Amino acid sequence: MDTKPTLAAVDDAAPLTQDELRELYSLMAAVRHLDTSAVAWQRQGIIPGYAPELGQEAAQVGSGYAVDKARDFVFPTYREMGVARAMGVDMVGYMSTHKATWHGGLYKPLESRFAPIQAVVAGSVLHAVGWAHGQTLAGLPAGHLGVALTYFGDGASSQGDVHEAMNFAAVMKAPVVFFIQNNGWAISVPTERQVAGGSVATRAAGYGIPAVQVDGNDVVAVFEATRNAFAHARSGKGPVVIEAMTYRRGPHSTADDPGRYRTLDDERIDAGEDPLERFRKRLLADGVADEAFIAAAHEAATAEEEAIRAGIEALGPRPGSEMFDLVFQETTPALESQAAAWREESEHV
Amino acid sequence: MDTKPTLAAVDDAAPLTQDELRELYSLMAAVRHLDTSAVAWQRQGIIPGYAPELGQEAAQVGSGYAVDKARDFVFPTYREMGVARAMGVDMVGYMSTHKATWHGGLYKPLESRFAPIQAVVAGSVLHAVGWAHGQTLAGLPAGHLGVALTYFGDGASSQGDVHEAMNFAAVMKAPVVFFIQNNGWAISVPTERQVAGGSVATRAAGYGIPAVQVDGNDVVAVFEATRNAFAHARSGKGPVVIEAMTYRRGPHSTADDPGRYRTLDDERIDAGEDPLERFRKRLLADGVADEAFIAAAHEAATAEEEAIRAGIEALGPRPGSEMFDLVFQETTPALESQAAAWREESEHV
Amino acid sequence: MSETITATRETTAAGEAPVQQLSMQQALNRALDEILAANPRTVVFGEDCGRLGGVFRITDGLQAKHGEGRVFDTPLAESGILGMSVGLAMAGFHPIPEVQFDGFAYPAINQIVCQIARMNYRSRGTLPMPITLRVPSFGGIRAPEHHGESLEALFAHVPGLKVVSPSDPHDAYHLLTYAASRPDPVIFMEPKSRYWQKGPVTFASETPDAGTAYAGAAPWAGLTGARVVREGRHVTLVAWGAMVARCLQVAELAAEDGIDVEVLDLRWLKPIDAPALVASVGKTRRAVVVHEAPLTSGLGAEVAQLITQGCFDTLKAPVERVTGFDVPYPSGDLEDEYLPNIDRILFGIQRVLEYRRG
Amino acid sequence: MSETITATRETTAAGEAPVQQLSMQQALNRALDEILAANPRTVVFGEDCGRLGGVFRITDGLQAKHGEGRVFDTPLAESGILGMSVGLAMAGFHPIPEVQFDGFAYPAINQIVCQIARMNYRSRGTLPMPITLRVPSFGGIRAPEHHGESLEALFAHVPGLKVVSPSDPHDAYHLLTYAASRPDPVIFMEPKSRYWQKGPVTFASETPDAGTAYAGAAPWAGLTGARVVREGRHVTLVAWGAMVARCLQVAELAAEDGIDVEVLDLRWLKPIDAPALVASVGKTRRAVVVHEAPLTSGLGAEVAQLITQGCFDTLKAPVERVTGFDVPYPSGDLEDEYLPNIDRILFGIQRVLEYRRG
Ligand SMILES: Cc1ncc(C[n+]2csc(CCOP(=O)(O)OP(=O)(O)O)c2C)c(N)n1
Ligand SMILES: Cc1ncc(C[n+]2csc(CCOP(=O)(O)OP(=O)(O)O)c2C)c(N)n1
Ligand SMILES: [Mg+2]
Ligand SMILES: [Mg+2]
Repeated sequence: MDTKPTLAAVDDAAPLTQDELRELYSLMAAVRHLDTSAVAWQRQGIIPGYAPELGQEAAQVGSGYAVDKARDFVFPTYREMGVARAMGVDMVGYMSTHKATWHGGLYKPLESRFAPIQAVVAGSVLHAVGWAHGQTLAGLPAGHLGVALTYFGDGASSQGDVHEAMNFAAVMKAPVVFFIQNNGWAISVPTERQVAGGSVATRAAGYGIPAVQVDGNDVVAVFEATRNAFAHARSGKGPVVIEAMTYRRGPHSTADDPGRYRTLDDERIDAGEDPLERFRKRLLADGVADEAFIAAAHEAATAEEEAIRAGIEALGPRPGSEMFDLVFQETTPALESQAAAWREESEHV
Repeated sequence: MDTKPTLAAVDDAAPLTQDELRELYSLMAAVRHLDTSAVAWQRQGIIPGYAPELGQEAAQVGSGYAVDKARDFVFPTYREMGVARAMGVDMVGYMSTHKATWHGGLYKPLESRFAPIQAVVAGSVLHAVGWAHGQTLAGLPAGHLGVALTYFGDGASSQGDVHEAMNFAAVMKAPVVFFIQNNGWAISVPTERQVAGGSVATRAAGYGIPAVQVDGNDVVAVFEATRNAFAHARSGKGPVVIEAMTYRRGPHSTADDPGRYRTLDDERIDAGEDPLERFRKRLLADGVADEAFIAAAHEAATAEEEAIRAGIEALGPRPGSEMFDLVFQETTPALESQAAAWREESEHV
Repeated sequence: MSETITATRETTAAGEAPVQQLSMQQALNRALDEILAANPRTVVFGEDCGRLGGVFRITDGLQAKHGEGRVFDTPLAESGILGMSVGLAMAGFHPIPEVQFDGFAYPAINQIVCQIARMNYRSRGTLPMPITLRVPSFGGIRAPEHHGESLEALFAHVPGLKVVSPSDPHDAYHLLTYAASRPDPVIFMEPKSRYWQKGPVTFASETPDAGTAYAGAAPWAGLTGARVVREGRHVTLVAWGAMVARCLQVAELAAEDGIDVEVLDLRWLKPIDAPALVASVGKTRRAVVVHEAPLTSGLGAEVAQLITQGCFDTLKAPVERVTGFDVPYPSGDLEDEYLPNIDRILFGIQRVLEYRRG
Repeated sequence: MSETITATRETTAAGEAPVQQLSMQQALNRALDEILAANPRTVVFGEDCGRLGGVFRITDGLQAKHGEGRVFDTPLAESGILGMSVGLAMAGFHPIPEVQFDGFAYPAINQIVCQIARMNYRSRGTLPMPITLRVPSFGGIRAPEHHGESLEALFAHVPGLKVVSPSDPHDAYHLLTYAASRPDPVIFMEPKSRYWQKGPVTFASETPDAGTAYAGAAPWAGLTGARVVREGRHVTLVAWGAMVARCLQVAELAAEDGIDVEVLDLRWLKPIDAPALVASVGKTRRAVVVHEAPLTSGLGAEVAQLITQGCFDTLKAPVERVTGFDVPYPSGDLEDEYLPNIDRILFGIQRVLEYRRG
């Protein structure tokens, strides 16, 4: 009853190459630029709202980088822009959600291996379990299973669905990686008033699920933890819980005012070192990158951000007819007649 | 992260007196007779259905006996007849539910300190947390807090509400005792396909909640575990989880056919010794009771069962007007007019 | 859109296709068996669905026959069952989950409303949700609390869901087969009080192709609409689920008094077959809607409004509703007081027949 | 039962009692402040309700003033919040929980429907549930998915619940105060798009006694019924929440064309003030119901049927419904296409005015 479940040995524990390390930096830089710009876009009226992931770049890029897009599938919340970018999701399609163009985003989830953006806290954690159990049912041999990677926050961990998901996954030995970004806050509620026991990872043992708590601001550590978890799940040994300890350096969303519940001093102390800056120093210290590379990475990130902004600005509203056409695969007479009435009455407008 | 939360020392650890031990036996005998008779009543058409608690007498009587009716409150499921009896709930009122007289029972929950019978699996676990937090809010000094005792099964432990309840209770340090009767089955599903990790008690550590797993067929052990848990919660130290390991010796309900999912051999092996018989032997061996006492206890139990059956047989249906009158504290014109229509149309019948 | 099959169903079809007397439980069990055999992407699961075969035995024997991968027990958590269904559908499966009883669909409402009903829309049609959720529904069996609920008004209000309820074994077999072959989520409400009643089920001579089903090849014809189960001239009773049988009883009694009652089994509670309602009431000029659910904001209001909208000029009386009351579903002893009974339905008919403009 | 207060509300009441211009957010905040001060058994809680004062600032400053025991943050779990409310009510408290947004009430539906709505009944009146559940509701603010839902039809169908929605600051203040003083559960649906609009709030000269409220002492008079917000002769618009303001705009425009529109704010969505509906439409002989929720099985069907039932002889046209469509609430860009807009309401009016029996 007290033996802690442990992760299986990792098949492929090769260290990241220098190219890969530099790529991780470039991804983090791209995410940082897009993220901070998106906040500016909101202030400029380009988009109505945005949920920044400032400070979570290492957790998001490091985990997203471990995904095998040929067979895995990712279930994000509303804050996984960095994961999307690391996986190569079309970022205009991704950001279109925040322009209020389409709930869930305009990118293609099946091709991207990245499920539609999920606004219900803990809403998609169970989907990951179902998808993962589907991999088992499909009869792929152990070692070749597709793995579901589901993201959620410290706040989300309070939802009943997360418990049901962990229990289902463990009972069914489903190949799922539960990836918690413990960023210290759920809007205004700090982790200590949210997560009894202090850690989501600790809960995993109760289900017999191996868990790791990882420094979420260390992109390499996050990558390695995620890669190990994937190897475990892929080999048919069941789910893994990863809790990446990080910090939400920005507001909950552009509508939030963190000054009401934490001071700038708190933020400085609790946030720790900026994960991007930290990785930069490390790459320079290890001789993996030089200042020129860093400068080029930021220049590329700026260019990328500008292209995405242009895409977003150019994005018109979707035709209203999609409201009706996309409800079902097979529409109904009742819905068709509502669509007809809508067409008729909006022509007069 | 790995230190197991522990129970506070118990204030009042006096062993049970011989009188008390004999009372426990009498209670268990009464419960056994009523329970097995209720199954017979169903076969005889006296009641439409019943969920027997055969084999769970020790878990139920031992825990119910620890309740302080002056200040505690109990939140049962549909299977806590033994707890009700141990607490002195009016048993005709209790059994009336199974006669289909009134959902929740005809006894008085506030006076009985026993909430209405709950048919939703895990439905009332959160109620216990709210009620317990109310004790804290009422400002009673530690050591004098009323404690909520909530019962649920191994199956119920899979519900999201149980997780939310444990987390809320731990965050709020609410005086709740979560009492799980792990009877091996949720209808046809055995614990090993239900409870990942194998034990509900193990999960408590993840919330920083102290937990004990107790031999649920040993009435004294159950009583002591419950008394200790009450002392902990009452002193303001927060919730406790007790998992009483027992066995559902009968069918899930009178509508169930266990032969479809377990063999009689399985039952014999898994059930272990009958808790009533086991306690009888112990009392005799310890010289606490003699055969005469045992015989008298069973005679009294038979008489009691007969009186309850007479009460149940005499119980007429409730007047239909109660359907309308008990919906609200303050009825509404719309409902009054429905009641009027009902009266008019049912007079013609 | 609607199909006219009167009480003589057996004789109508007997010439063309095999007919068997089955209970609704048997018809549903057989449909699931055939669905599992025909479509390797289907999976059947829920609480006690596997080994036990379901508390109502609807999935009896299916695990033994199709294996533990295709038919399985889940832990006891309805949100888990439905949330898992979403993920299975995203992985290309066709889940046929069960919620053990109507009242235990509530813990899953979040997953049903926010996820199952919206994933196709949210994903712009790229992640369809071919999920058929079976819910043993409605009352009448003297069961414990929360075992006699009618959730059709809730489900019918949710964009993205389709909702159907069969009233006899034939429809149970065909509607389930049909629902499970479609690419959209369907809430399949089984009238549990009718599980053990036998009736003729006409089978297709050959297995129909899923693609042609919507187009209307017999015996799939008319599966998407309401069904006139008894023709009549004076008043239309509209009902679904277990209330259809009760309305047929009422019609027999009314006939003794010379009142010729038409009974329309709505079958699809979303989308509602408005043309069938208008066709029937356009003829009878009077309508009574009967359902078990509470009156206020029940589906009867929608049905009544669709009738009024379509037959305003010809209606002789406002549509009557004979329904459960706005009270929690009561315990067995009061069940008959709560449910629309023959007398209350007859009173409803009387009111529309005797209505005179003031 | 219904109260006739036209747009001249300020002047009517100005002579007797103090009037202040407040936004609905301010009015609600003030009501909660006074409720907490007056009744030591009340507790206010939910996600971000304490320190932050709620994402809409409805509970702003209340924790600082009334303490962390009376006003507190919960973990992020709606079923937990509502389940906890049941237990607090059983312990004698008067919980005023908040669900952060309409769409996040779904995870709590099980506790709301099976527990809050039934505990009084189940316990035979011995465990009342004086719970006022505040739900920021409806759309119109270009918010993310699940932040623009209209759940009134679902709530109104549940026996044991009362449901109310204010349309202006005055009603917001008084209806919340009223709801929180009652012994039964009330779902309090706040039209979030109206939080920041100011309007006159007339306060009582002295704090009314809770017991007299139901009996009707001013300014509590008429709180239990609908309210005519604009009198008219040609057609009645029935609405609630944010749609009331839109209907008033429509009425202004229609007046330019000589059409005299009456606007009825339903306020109570359960129980519905049927006499007020019948009184208004009995006069105008035409009605259009307007709501944001999807059409099918929406509360508009119930309202329409109550009107038809009560005014069958005098109605000149079938009741029209101008509502959201049977589609998931769309993203901001399409919100104006989804919500009933001025034109669509005017078309609805035109249809009932131009209706001729065929
Ligand atoms: C079911 C549900 N309840 C409430 C909300 C409102 N809400 C959105 S985000 C949030 C906080 C989430 O915190 P956490 O899970 O820690 O994720 P983070 O925002 O920190 O990334 C809340 C309460 C929601 N979206 N869904
Ligand atoms: C929410 C909910 N889902 C399903 C059911 C149907 N049901 C009643 S009892 C039961 C099994 C419960 O098992 P457990 O919690 O172990 O308690 P036990 O019956 O063994 O005492 C089920 C599935 C229910 N009552 N409530
Ligand atoms: Mg967080
Ligand atoms: Mg059990």
